[in-house]
Amino acid sequence: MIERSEVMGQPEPALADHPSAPDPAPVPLSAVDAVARMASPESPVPAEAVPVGGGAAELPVNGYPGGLDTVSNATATPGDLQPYAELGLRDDEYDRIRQILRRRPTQSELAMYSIMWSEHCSYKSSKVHLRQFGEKAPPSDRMLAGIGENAGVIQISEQLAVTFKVESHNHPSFVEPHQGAATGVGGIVRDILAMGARPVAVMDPLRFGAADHPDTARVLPGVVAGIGTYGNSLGLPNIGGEVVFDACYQGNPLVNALCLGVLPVQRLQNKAAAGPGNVVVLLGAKTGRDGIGGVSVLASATFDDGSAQRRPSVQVGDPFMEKLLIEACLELYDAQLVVGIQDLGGAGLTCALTETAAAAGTGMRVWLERVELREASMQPHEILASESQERMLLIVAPEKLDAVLRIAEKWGVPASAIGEVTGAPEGSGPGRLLVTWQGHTVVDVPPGSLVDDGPVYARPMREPADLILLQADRAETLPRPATAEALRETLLRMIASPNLCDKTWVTEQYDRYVLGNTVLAQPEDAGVIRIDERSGLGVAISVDGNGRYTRLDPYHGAKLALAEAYRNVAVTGAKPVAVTDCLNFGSPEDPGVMWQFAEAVRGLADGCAELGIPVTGGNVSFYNQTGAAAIHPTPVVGVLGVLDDVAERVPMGFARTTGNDHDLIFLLGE
Amino acid sequence: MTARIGVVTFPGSLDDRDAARAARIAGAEVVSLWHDDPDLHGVDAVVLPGGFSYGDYLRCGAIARFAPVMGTIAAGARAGLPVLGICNGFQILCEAHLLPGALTRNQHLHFRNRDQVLRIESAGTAWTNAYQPGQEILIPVKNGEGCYVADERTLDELEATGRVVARYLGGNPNGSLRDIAGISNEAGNVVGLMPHPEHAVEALTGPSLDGLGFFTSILKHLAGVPA
Amino acid sequence: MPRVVVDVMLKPEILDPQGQAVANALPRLGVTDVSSVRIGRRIEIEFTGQPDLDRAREIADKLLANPVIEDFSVRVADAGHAGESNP
Amino acid sequence: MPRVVVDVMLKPEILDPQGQAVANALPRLGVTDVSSVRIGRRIEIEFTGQPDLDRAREIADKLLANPVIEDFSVRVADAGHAGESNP
Ligand SMILES: Nc1ncnc2c1ncn2[C@@H]1O[C@H](COP(=O)(O)OP(=O)(O)O)[C@@H](O)[C@H]1O
Repeated sequence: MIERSEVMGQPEPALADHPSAPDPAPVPLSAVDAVARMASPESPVPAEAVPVGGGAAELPVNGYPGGLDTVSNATATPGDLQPYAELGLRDDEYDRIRQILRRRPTQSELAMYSIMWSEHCSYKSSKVHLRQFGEKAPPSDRMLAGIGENAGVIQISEQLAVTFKVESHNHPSFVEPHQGAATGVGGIVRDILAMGARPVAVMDPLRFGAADHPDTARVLPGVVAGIGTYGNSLGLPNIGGEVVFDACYQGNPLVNALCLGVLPVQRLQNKAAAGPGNVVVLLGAKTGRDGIGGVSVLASATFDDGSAQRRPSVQVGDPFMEKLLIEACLELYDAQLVVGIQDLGGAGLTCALTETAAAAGTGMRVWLERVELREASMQPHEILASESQERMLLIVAPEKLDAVLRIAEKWGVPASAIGEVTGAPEGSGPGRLLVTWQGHTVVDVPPGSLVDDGPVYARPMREPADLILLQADRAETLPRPATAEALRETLLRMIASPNLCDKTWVTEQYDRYVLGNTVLAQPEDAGVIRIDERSGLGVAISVDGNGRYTRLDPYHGAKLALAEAYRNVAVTGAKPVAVTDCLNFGSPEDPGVMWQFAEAVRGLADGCAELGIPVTGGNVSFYNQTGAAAIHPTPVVGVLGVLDDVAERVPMGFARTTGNDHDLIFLLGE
Repeated sequence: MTARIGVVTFPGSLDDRDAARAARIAGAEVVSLWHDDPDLHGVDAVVLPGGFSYGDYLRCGAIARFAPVMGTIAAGARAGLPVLGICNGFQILCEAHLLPGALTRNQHLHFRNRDQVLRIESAGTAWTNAYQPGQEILIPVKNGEGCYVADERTLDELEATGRVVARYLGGNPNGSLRDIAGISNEAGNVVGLMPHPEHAVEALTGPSLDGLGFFTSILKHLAGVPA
Repeated sequence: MPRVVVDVMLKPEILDPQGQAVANALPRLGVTDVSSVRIGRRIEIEFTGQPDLDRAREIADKLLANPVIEDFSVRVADAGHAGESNP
Repeated sequence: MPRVVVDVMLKPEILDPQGQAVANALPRLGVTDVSSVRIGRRIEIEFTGQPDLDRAREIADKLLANPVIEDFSVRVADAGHAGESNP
């Protein structure tokens, strides 16, 4: 008998926004509000008042709603109402799903489509623009993996390659700054790990509201402590980042995290679940009810009471487990025990199962009850949607399974074989993903339909009406300090401004020394990491962005961010070779925001073409807005460069010299 | 014969490779020791490296203390085996009662990473004999729970018997009582140190080369002791 | 002294890495009959006057617990309990 | 479920910077009648069989508390207390 009381019995206050929550994402009103809403003593409905789909005890497993919704049940009850709108799916999207399946989706399937077709996973509003990165990119023979993979991989010598990527964890970091930021670091680290690389450094471009706003006093220390705790505990040096204050980020702080990894070229991994008969292994932390806020609406009997049952989308990170996961995966790679691998991120098992299968064109058979759970009462759709951290999905040849489980055990990481790769039905076309739960089929879908056939929108775009006014207010018209005294005043004001002041309070909380390869870090313009101790081969990375420039002119603002990062890398003596980006914007449903986005992408793609370096990967974060007010469009750009010998790096400060042999100072450029 | 220095890896150890690198630069042969293996593989000295063993959950070092390898190390240490605990290693040594006192949350409640000046107070231990007494060195400190505490009597006794090995100068980074950065046991073979000498052994990656002395000290010490 | 105790525990569905690490370590101490360990905070608040439960509840809600991931409970301390040491 | 609670508090003579930070923040919330705040750990241990106080005391002594800086006390949980959420 399935114990359901934990799903239903404990009413949860409504959740605040989350990037992987169904979109259009509801945006929290204000800091205090969002938190207050979650804590509000008034909101929870008393347990008895929540209908539990009849007496839970007598309900047959395939009872619906509230019970287990199987494929046969879905076929038999085509007219049942489903909460697709609450899950963020549009009418036409829901119709598409029914066409694909030739029936209504089961609860589990509906959860999966709603997640995979969300903005966060499907890039449905950004796809048409992001294509330019590929189309305009200069040819690069260094790029071993690019956009579409977990992270771009760049070859830097005969034997070695590096991989890097920047990602956002903005909304969770507002709701729960410490854990939100911490799990942001955890997520990007697993992307890097999935490519076959050992993570070796992190960076953290951050944006907060006004420095003196009371809510900044809640968000900033929490975010910094979260990034510090997670990164420090993994043993990853933090080699740079940004701290920017602007009132536009008050209700929407930006927490972006970049990770750098290193791999021998032949250790490059991919996510394809190739080879029917191979075993699907879930490695890492047990699966719990983390971040399933959105889909918990499925547990409700009537959909309008769904909000009362939503669970918080907050995940708690366990950096210790992640550290063990890293070591276990690297040992598995080196022993050549892995056919394919994918990290579990925002969309949990749903994303990992469908993406690995779709990448290989194979099918998959999964026994969901084999997933190790933190709470036994979890329902299939919850298991499929769970965003529990510190997990990876492996595809393993059956004869290697024992060796894989042994290595997992050596590192104390739970591992279980949960499924099997299957072939195409009649040897033609892609296979199907078949998921059962205690003998009942709850999912039967073509995996590609979730991954590749999601909706794509060319959203309306319009230049914001106020842009002309903004641009007319030119810097040239501002009063200038005319006297020495006024100049002194201006200088003092600038030095005291939060955006220019010393960032040591933040950067001291990060370990910069661990691993012993940090050649340059804060307060340098770029971080430099030694990759090969013998040859001195290394890389330099800088991340930069300027929302105010981009607000005034998105095309040039994006180009400027790229140029700044490029310069910061170049001045260390490194040759810039690759770009990653995190595009933080407001709602794509706002034509003004969509225009900003399109212009920024065009600018970044053009800039990359002009500089001759490709975008290798990145991330889009939409819905960064409070009510109708969007943040400044904030593309954050990371540039990676190569140094043949890090001993030749050029640090930022003037060199100390002895005697009269002083350095000369030049100003280059106009 | 080159000295063999064992570096223990616990789940969650982070600075183990750095400790190994430093020992190697000093001229030692490095042997990796594993938390789950009680065998010390005939090493002449042991380094317990920095990191977050077992996530540093509960209390730093509290769980690591019960690792099988610690049983052997504790017995060895009592019989004179040189042991250096750095940061998390220091915490483990205190939890294992091989050193007195405890390391608690930094008084300012933050993790702090900075380059720190130390004064070597005792050059009489197995791990500090390459320094001059009173010598000032610059090495990184980085911890969240590095505030050394012990009762007054213990502190007085440590001072009186020359067992305060190093002290913070120019600002105490964590609130440690009497600015204590490192201590030793009575025999001087077991040393615990909060800052990280292994991160100051190469000009390219550290603030100085001042950390190397801890590793050359142990080689000197072992060379002087007939095997 | 009038004293209020606030117990703050992670909500049951939230991962508790600390508790898990301790539970995993117990077999090493020869303890095999423990099925779960959860670790939270115990906070003792001493008032200058009468212990004020409402006040304590407000402090807990605003400062001591994060309601997104934690539950708390508030009560007046059993006399003498807190000082009680147990070797 | 049989459950034992172990409360671990810093010894009175050991400085508690976290508690102090909370105490210092209280006046900003308008709370002026608190004289001290101490923050410790509350550990809930669930046994597979009968809650075993001696066993719990042994675990606390060896692992959960550091006798150099901490005191602890052990008791069987008030029924239903742990799950109790507030508000
Ligand atoms: N969040 C952060 N994490 C890590 N390093 C940071 C962070 N914010 C700023 N830094 C680092 O601090 C230094 C100074 O930053 P900043 O004042 O923004 O310099 P700049 O204006 O030259 O970019 C740089 O090395 C930068 O990388």
